[in-house]
Amino acid sequence: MNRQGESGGVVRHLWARNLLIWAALLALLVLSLVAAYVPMGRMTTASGIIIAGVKSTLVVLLFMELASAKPLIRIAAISGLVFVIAMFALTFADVLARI
Amino acid sequence: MTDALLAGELPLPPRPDYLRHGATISSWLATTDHKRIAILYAITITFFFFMGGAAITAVRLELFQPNGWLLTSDTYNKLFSFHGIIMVWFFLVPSIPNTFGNFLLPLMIGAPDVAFPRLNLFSWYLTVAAGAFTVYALVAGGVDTGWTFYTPYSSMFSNTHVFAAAAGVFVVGFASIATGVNFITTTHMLRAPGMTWFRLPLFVWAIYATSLIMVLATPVLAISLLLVIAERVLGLPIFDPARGGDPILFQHLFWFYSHPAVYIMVLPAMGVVSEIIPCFARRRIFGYDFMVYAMLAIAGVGFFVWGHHMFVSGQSALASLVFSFLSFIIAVPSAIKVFNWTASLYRGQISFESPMLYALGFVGLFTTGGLSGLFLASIPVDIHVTDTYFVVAHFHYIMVGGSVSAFFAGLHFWWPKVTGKLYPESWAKFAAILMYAGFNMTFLPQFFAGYLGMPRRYHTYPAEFQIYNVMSSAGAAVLAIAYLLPLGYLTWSLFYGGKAAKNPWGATGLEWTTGSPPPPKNFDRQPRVDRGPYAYHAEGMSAGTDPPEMQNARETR
Amino acid sequence: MSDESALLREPWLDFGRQREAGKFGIWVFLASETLFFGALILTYTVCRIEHPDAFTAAGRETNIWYGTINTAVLLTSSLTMAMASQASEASARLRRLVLVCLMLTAMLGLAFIVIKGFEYKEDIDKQLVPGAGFALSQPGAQLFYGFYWLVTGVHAIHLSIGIALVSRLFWVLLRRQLPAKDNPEIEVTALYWHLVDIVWIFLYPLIYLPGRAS
Amino acid sequence: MNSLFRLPEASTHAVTVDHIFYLLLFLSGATVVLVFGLILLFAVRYRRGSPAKRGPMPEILSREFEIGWTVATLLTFAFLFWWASSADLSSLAAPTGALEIHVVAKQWMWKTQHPNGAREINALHVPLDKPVHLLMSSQDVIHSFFVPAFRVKKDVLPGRDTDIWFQANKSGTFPLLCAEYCGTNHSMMRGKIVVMRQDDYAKWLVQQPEGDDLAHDGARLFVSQGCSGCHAVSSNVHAPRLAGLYGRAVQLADGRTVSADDAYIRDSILQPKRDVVAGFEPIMPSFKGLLDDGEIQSLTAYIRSLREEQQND
Repeated sequence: MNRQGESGGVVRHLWARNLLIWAALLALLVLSLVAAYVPMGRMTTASGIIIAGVKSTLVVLLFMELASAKPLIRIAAISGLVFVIAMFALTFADVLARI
Repeated sequence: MTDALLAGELPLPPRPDYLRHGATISSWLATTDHKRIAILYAITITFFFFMGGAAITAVRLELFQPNGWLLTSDTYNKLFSFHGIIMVWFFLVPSIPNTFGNFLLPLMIGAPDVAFPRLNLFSWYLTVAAGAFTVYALVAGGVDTGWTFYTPYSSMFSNTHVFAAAAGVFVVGFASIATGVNFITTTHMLRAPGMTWFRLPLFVWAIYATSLIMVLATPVLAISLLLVIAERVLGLPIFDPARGGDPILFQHLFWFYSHPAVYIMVLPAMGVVSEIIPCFARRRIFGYDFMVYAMLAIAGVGFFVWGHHMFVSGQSALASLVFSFLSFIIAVPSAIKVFNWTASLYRGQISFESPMLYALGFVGLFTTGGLSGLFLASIPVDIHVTDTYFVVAHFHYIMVGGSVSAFFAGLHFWWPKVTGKLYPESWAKFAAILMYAGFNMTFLPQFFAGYLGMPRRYHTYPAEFQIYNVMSSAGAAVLAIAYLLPLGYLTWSLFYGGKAAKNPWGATGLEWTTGSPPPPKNFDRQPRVDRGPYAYHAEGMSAGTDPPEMQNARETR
Repeated sequence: MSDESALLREPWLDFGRQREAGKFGIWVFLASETLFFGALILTYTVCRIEHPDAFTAAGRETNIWYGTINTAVLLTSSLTMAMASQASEASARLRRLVLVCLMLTAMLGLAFIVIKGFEYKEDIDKQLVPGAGFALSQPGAQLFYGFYWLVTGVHAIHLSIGIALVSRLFWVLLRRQLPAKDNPEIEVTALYWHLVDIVWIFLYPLIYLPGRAS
Repeated sequence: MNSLFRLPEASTHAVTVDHIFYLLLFLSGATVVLVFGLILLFAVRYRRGSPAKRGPMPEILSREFEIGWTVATLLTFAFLFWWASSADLSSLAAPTGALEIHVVAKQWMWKTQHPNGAREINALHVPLDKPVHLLMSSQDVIHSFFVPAFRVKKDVLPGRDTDIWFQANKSGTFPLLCAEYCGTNHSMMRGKIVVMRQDDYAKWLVQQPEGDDLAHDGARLFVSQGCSGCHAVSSNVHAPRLAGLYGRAVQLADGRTVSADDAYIRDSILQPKRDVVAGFEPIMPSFKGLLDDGEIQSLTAYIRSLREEQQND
């Protein structure tokens, strides 16, 4: 078994894959920076949040390898998100309906 | 780990049980054995229980007279705040999960320990450190915000030791999260071969559901207290109305934790009772799967009902409607559980040892408390009785009548397993009956006082409520005796009690198949499970009449 | 096999199972952290709904360059952390790569903290600390900075814990006290690190981007 | 004054609340009897060693049985929710023409002020059979306005107005209590509500020392705080006119329409950039910190009085 060559190939593959993700993340960062200066009313704020959502999805799925994780781990990961959404929704039922 | 590896294959010579396996101080304080950590917790929470109890004794004495004959208002306010903070976070939340949960969860699923033993010990140290903060707050002069820490009073107006108390609760929250992570992982990863999800005892399900709440709700408590601390100590404006802050937001964050926290306190109690009733009725639990779904439903929906604490707070009418509806919904699974416990008695072979008396007491008090919850879920009635003694009575029925009764039920049920000793049964029966009577004497009058309009947290009160307060204080004296009795006879049993057999109650469950007390690694051989829980009789039959040894056929192989 | 037995801990009998449990445990903890930061962001959101103009005006006062550079620094540290974690899984021959990536991660984390320190200095000079003499007059602007100081502080504490964990891991692996191959501590630390990164990804548009477009 | 088991039903609302309360009491009582009765019955009949029949479980005790009582409880609770909530919704908004009284809470007293300016401390006189609308705010921490005999309670918040209304239907004196813990003397923050016949109330009102009329207070503030510099009819600044504003729908610059009520006026004074009226520039400065709650109430009362002048014109 050609160990030297094999591990070299592995390293190249790892760098290629992760550098690509990293480049995408930085591109999204620049995009959100630019979008923040474009006056679009409420869409300006929304664009920042949406891009942050896309970036963190990339990190979660690829860097944190949730895309290839077992269902149990995925459930654990999603459960936090579900209850955050519930917390926001029910608090908004008060705050947005108060006025 | 070589020990553990071998234990799966070879029978080992008899070894000392976990209590005699090392007797030095450090063998206790540096232990990673879940059973020893459970004992450490038990000692800690007993200490806090009597501390919180002492505070409320002074309060009840004060309330004999309507005009404040004993204490100043400030002292009174500090005492009830201390009582609440200690009892909620340092007794009720850790009580059943961290003592019985810690002790029994690995035993019941046939594991040698919890998934992260060192984290388990760390969590106990956090609890002790947090308790030190909170007790410091008392010794240094007290805190007078009530256990709810409402802003802007706590963050801007109170000039007591809010920081120390809030920091203590903040830290104990992390202990709670650590325990929750540990138990969830243990339940998922360490079940013995054959122990499928629907063969788990209901106590394990209860601890699992509780752990979910601990993990997902406690961080929000941490944030709400962190914000209070930031505003108070660092001067960062968050809730300050003068600078545009919103004091109601604190209540949303606080109750997002503190309502589910009620289920942290009561779900484990339901688990304990679900173990005890089948054992003494010699019946399979009625509707096992419904019991499981009911617990998961309570844990899940429990997150969405917090706003029923805020019907008069000035939250929007829409929010009140949504929360009212969800609060009625969550009463359904609780009702299912009460019906199922009752139905489990049908065609049983019921005997009335002390654990069963406590457990039946739980069902009665929980039913009463739960029904009074319906009044609080319906908006117009809640508006009248919220922040009165009606609410005080309601949550004491759930938490003290429910959780503490179940704690004592579990204590008597598993005492022989934990210590290897038998306690004097007639004393235990007497204490159980006294506790039930004393409890009702204390808290039933408070429903009346509350409906008639006596607000909670009142140092002095209109004279027409005196009769109810005298009744309540007299009942509290009875209750205090009932709580002190077990401390006496259980301590006595440690030294003079008879030796307990492996399975003194003839109960099913893996914890009864190992020694009393269990060996350090719980089982000498890896248990294997081939049937569901509560197999006291054949499926479709009613109570078994076999002797206990036959019924408990889940021996290790 | 010798690697695995060096990494096996009580009460586990099987290394694969132990590793899975560690990974599952940290994910459960991360779910808890999600609620922690979720509650902070909810606080921000409610205050912003109640004071939209004050928040955009206050957001404009933050230094977008420090913020953007720091975001890039953290994203890069996530890259090196992911590399370390994946390399430790891939092959026992990549120990050196694991070590280098761990060191880079810790240094990028430190760089973030240093840059943050400069930013704090500037904020203090611009009188953006809530209280007497606060620079902005709109009611509600103080709330923004109350949130700003608190949340960046809490994030910095999380990051410091991360740096400590990564440095310790680096040290332990460097001295060969534990093998790098399949070491679950690397994976678990990496997951925590990424979460701290994700928190910052969300803080970036909330803190630095409001009010740029007007 | 209260009998031992009954609280007077001294408002129209109290009657509604008690109906729901008694129904709940009946249902709970029935459930308690059922559960406790069954437990006792089983405990006696199936005590260990009793001769009662055991053997195979009867067919009826099956899954259908379980689903049956689940559905039954669900339907009962749905009914209770519907009834209680509709009662709540129907009493949400104060009827028009209600007597408006301002309440300011502070540690540890209640200050009330009648429309003609008469002030009271820890007491409130109200007429019988006439709706009374309370506009409340706090100067420090959260308090809660609680009148058990009326079955009403509402938190009183700093920095925000809350309101409740009631219509007393029994004359007499009833306790007023603070129900939200507010510090040292929380339990001393008590007062009384005196319900009088309408003509007695009118007589009582004129006998009060000539208090400053809220609206007159407000008119003075309107000038002294500089509001009139822009909002007066004669001003050269392009600012919205306030006459006839109160209660009207207002078009905002961002397209929303809001109703000009107390909360809107308060917000416009404290956070003028939040709801900018269509057609105007956001030039008004905030008065946050310059006006206390009492002064804002006075200004609001003044603006409300401009509506009445408009109607008279």
